[in-house]
Amino acid sequence: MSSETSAGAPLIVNDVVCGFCGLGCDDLVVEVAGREVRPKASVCPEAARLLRRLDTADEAGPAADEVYDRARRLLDAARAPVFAGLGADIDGGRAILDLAIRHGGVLDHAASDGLFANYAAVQRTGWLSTTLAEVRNHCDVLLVIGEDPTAAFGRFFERALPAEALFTASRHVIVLGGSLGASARRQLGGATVTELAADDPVAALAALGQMVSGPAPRGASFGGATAEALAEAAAALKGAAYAVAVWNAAALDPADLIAERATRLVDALNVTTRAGVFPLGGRDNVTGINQLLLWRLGYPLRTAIRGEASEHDASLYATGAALKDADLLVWVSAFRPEPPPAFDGPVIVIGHPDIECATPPDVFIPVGTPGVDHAGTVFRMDSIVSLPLGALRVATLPSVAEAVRRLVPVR
Amino acid sequence: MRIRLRGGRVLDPANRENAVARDVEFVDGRVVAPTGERADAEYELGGAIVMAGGIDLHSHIAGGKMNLARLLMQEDRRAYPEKILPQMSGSFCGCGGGRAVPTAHATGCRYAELGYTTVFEPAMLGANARAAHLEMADIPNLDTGAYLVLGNDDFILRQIAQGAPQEEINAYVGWMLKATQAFAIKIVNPGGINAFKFNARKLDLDEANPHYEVTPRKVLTTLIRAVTELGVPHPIHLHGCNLGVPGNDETTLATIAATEGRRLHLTHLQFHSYGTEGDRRFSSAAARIAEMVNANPNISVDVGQVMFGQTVTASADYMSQYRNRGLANPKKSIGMDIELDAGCGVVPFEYRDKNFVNALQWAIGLELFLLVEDPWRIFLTTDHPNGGPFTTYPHLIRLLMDRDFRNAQLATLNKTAQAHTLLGQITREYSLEEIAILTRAAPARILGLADKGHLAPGAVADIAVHDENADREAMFSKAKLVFKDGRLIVRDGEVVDLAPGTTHVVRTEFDTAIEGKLDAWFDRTVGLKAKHFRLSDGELRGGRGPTVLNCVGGAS
Amino acid sequence: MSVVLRLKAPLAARLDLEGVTPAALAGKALAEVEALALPHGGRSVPLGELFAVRAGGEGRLVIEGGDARLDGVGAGLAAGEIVVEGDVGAHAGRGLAGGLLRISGNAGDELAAGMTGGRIELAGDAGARVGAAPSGARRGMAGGVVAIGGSAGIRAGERQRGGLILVGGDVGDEAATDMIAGTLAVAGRFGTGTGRGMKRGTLLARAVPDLAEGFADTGTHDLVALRLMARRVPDLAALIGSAVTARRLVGDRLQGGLGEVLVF
Amino acid sequence: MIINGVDIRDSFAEAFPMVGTRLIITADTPDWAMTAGRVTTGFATSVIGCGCEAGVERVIPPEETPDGRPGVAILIFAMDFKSLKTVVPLRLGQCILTCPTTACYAGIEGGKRVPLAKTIRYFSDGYQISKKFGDERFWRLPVMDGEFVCDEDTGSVEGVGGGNILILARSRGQALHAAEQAVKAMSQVEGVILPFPGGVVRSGSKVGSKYKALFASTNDSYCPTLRGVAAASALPDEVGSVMEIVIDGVSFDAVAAATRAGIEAVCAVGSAGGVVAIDAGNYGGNLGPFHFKLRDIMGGVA
Repeated sequence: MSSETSAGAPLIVNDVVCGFCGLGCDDLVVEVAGREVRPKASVCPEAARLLRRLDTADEAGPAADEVYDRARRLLDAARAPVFAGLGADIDGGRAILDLAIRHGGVLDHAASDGLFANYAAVQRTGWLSTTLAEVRNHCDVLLVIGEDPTAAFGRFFERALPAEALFTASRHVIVLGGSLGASARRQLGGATVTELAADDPVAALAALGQMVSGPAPRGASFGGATAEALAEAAAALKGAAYAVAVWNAAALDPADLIAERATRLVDALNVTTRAGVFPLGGRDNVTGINQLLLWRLGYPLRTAIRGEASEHDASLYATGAALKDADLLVWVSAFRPEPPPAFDGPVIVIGHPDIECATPPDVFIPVGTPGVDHAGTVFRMDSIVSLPLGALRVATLPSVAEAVRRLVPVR
Repeated sequence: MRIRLRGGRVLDPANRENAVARDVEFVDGRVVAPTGERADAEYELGGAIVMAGGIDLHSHIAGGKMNLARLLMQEDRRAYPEKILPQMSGSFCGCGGGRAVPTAHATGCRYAELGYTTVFEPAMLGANARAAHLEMADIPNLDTGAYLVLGNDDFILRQIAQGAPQEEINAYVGWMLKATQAFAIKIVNPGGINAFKFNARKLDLDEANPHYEVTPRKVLTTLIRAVTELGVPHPIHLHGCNLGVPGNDETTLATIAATEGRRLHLTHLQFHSYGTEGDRRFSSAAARIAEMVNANPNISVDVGQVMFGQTVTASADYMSQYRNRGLANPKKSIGMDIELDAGCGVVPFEYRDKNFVNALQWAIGLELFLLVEDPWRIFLTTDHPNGGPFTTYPHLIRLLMDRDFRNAQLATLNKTAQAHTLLGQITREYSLEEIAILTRAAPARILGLADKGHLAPGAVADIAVHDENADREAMFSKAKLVFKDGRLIVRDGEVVDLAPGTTHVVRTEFDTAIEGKLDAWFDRTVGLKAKHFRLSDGELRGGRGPTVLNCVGGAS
Repeated sequence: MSVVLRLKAPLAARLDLEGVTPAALAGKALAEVEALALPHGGRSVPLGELFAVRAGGEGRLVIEGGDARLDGVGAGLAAGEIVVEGDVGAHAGRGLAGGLLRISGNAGDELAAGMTGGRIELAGDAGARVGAAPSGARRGMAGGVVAIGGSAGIRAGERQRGGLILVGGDVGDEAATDMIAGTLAVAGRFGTGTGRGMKRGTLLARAVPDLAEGFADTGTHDLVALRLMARRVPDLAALIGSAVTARRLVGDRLQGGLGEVLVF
Repeated sequence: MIINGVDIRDSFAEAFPMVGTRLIITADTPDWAMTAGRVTTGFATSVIGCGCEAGVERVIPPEETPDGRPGVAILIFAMDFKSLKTVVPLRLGQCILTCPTTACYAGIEGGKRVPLAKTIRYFSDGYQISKKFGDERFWRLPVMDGEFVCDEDTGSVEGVGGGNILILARSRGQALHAAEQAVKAMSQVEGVILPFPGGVVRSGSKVGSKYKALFASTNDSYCPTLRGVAAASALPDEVGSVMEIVIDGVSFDAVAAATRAGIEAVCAVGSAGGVVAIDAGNYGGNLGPFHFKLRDIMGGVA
């Protein structure tokens, strides 16, 4: 997995772990030649884009001491900083958290919208969920809510529903409110696919849940799906040995209600058979950073540290809302060149060297990418499995952890 | 650095010292024989009791289920905010809070305040091992370790179903212990969690898994043999079948019989000691189970005492937790099938003293404590947080040591429950020495930690000092001094420093031929490479790596 | 003792006043009140740094000069009275269990979230999710009365399970989403997608709202309950007036819900 | 004591503690409210055989009722709270729920709670609707004419049962006329009901019987046809008929006020109208704690 090369013959690296989308693929093949990284096989388009590096020294090079000094001064002066983006491995997350505990401020991740849409269900009622290996081997009926998951998770079906499974011989995919593209169809091979058009997946899903748990609602169509088609889907789900509901909350609206209805559907199914929710998400280690906050602060993301004590609020401390009250933005994005959101006050960027900001930030500290320049740990979307990222080349830039720890005065 | 504790009374049952007035000295984190040399620091103890740091061999402190519990129990977190200590402000991070599911830092701090220095997470799933170790690395002031949950994983069930030779099972167990950096093997509802994935709602000791046709008995005996032959010091740590089900006393007795004299640790025995007598079809079977434990020296137990109040139950036993989710309070719960490995269920719970079942559970736990005779084979646990948070230990210790107090508490409980327990007639009171055995000496011995749980030269300088107090709850609520690896971390019940802990792991010899099979298994079924499943030493404790106990196998 | 707090200057960061109630201030000297630590932005500051503190009339806390960043005003109030002369931020009256919270200006998001009793009177507009479930909590407002003079934002009454929310102006989209019980009475207009997932509960409306799918129109009925509410609940007297009939729509039937919209 | 020629005997009515409650019944019209009131309080003359004693207390004008419709107030009394909790929902369910256009409200605020809709709401099979404002909860039960609106519960009072007067007159016609005048006057008193038919009972009883199974039997001392036959006849020769009026009330004072109003009305009929005396039923003062001494009640009138 990990390999360092000096200039010379290109090196093929097998079983590379990918930390970008949260699906946790760990069988990528990459070619490394000097500083150049070229995706070769088992790489989805998004990972290919993010892995690819050219044989150029990272132009600016590491930030000078003065840059760190300036960042420290900004932090010391800030009364209400926001630590956002948080695209970092666990160790980077730890360093940011220590910094935030020292200075106070809000912590949120760039990809937390979907997470909190799901939390609207899971924090309020809990849910019955499942993980990738269970889906791979048990799932005979998969309910996809919304559009084709492969848009954001390129190898989803290949990973979740491989042709061979331990406990089921058949795979039936029901897509509610969307359709599958060519890539998805190719990955699914011989699986049965039912596409169920719906213009309002919340309503369609609600009706589906009601059909599973009680008397069917009256009407010919629900949320744009016909009652007949929904009844068929309900029968398939009830007849499944192990049904799984998946959705990508980040791509749905209102995603909180989708999550709630899917949770309810799965609860109803478990009365007589087995089923689980399998929410998709987890870009840029949002799952891992969230886990870290839970065990360190007892709260998920969107938590403010205010004078050594923390407080969580899913809306007030979302990045967008928090920035309205902030006097400093610390933007961390090591996995991809994602620019910080617009903000009037001072901005410190600790991120991918290719980040292009609309207005130059007050401080820019380029860092390496976990899984390319540095080893590190990221969590898969299920929050249970975490993966060791390896380094593909010699780092010329610090890791997030290294950069952030330089911002803390030595005790 | 030489530190001397003067004028204390040493309570060290492992070395047969019962409140012996003598100095205790340690140098660079290890206890040494007392010398006359000048010490870097001396503490005058004025007759206070000096013990080895407490060791909790069963407390859920890390891993995915605890984070799920934290997510679900924001009420608990809000009700117990950060304990900000003015004497350490600016340099101290006791971040987070919570009582039923405290954060990593709060766990380390609260345990330290009670005089505990080593705690074992008893249910680490292999799939979640990396996360559990990441979390444990963030627990200050405690050494930790984790028991790996096996017996519901499809790999081993397939092996058993296919009649794989014991050597191959042993190799798998050895590989898994190493790969997940675990300290012992835990079995949770043997095969039951797996059976639930095939829609079985219960599985008794001799019922066959609907898919594999393997019984819990077979899983249990196979894994007992494996750890015995691999030489893992701690016996199989068993959370048996039918947790919480009235009538599970028969299962528990049958389980003890199934060991055929091999060592087995029955965990949170209280939850497995329920009869079906009386109008409510729920009764205490503590007496008959204690009798069987007394008669079988190969058996050790911890109690999993129920303590009244709000808590949250978190267990790998999804089958049982799904059954109990209707009792959730507040009414919400999480369940999860996990990675062809096991599962988990998180159900918030409030034990109420006026509730018949809860009150009787409380009494059953205490009956077990008082009826199991050998203090070296029974351990003080609440199965934190399942029976109650570990911060209730001082209260529990007083219940054990003070009969009048115990009976006064009993008198306030649900009246019907009072009539269903023999507790009021039990006169036994634990001695201070016995408490020291339950909470230090015996756990160290059963875990095979030779340099812990005692104060002889060579021991790790994990030391707790408590002022004598006739009110044992007050005495054990706040340690006077606590040293971790010789470093002062608690003074007068308040944390004054954070010391990094280590993580204990075991390593066994095993036939590496199993790796080929595992590579194929992980590739084809799990969808994760075995080499990425495996944790390197450098992934533990922020790169400092584990403290390894090498096992000598061969016995059977 | 009761206290008047006068905000010295507009707030530069959010300030959380949760727990600053007449009961909490009772028996405190002014200097002790000034020394109370309040979360402000990423820090903790003494109350006296932001407010001028003086003694006031008996039994109540007065806050002069509100601010849209002044969060948690009246949160956890169980008895007594808090009067704000100005605006408040988020979470005003969160978990309010008794007493009276009166605000002369506007309020931010989640006014009255998780409230269980007592009364809130807001002269101006409220933000999103009036009476909803606080972050992480299962259910919304369970009791008491929230009377809003102006309008309210989106998802008013979300997961509400009791009590009365009265809005003099309009409410935003998706009002009463997943409402469990209770009453949301609106003198003005509802937004779109009203009532989705309603289990129980009542919306009082002057015109048929833009309802989510899943409502059955049961027609117009002479409802004795209207006459009763108009007389028994003073807050509803003006809204219901002399109406004796209402059109009754029931939903969300897609989830077997029996919430209702009464249009009169 | 003699008033307008009527002898107010030196006797007293002996009454018991009872627990009672008031219900306000409204309907679209006064007639339907009264119908519901009458039916609900029907077959409720004596706890001995009916389980409770009940009657219409008064008619309530629309402007005074909770929903602005015409109404009546009824009172229901039982010997203990447990019985009251049984009998009230039973009558509510059979007689008010069923009666067209009605609604039913709590008529007493304080005291232990007597369930109303709390018990009968299940009739609506899950379609019942609860509304709670402040501490008050009411229910709406879908029924075929619309909705039956009913409070969750009502309060209760510790009242007085068994207040009474006996009207001794020369003839049956005169006794009945005097009794009718009394009933008319007593009905104006708030807080009382006269549970017997038309307010009057002609079969007054004594405690006990020669038949072991019976608790009570005819009041032979006051039966004119047994004069000189019964052991202790209380009737002078000129008395040819006796009528009794039994009073249950929410308080001692209410029963006393009704007693006085009744006596005054009877005395207004006077000896000219054939009334000889007014007496009261008691058991020697050993059974009931409440004693309504006729002469004390009428004190100052003579």
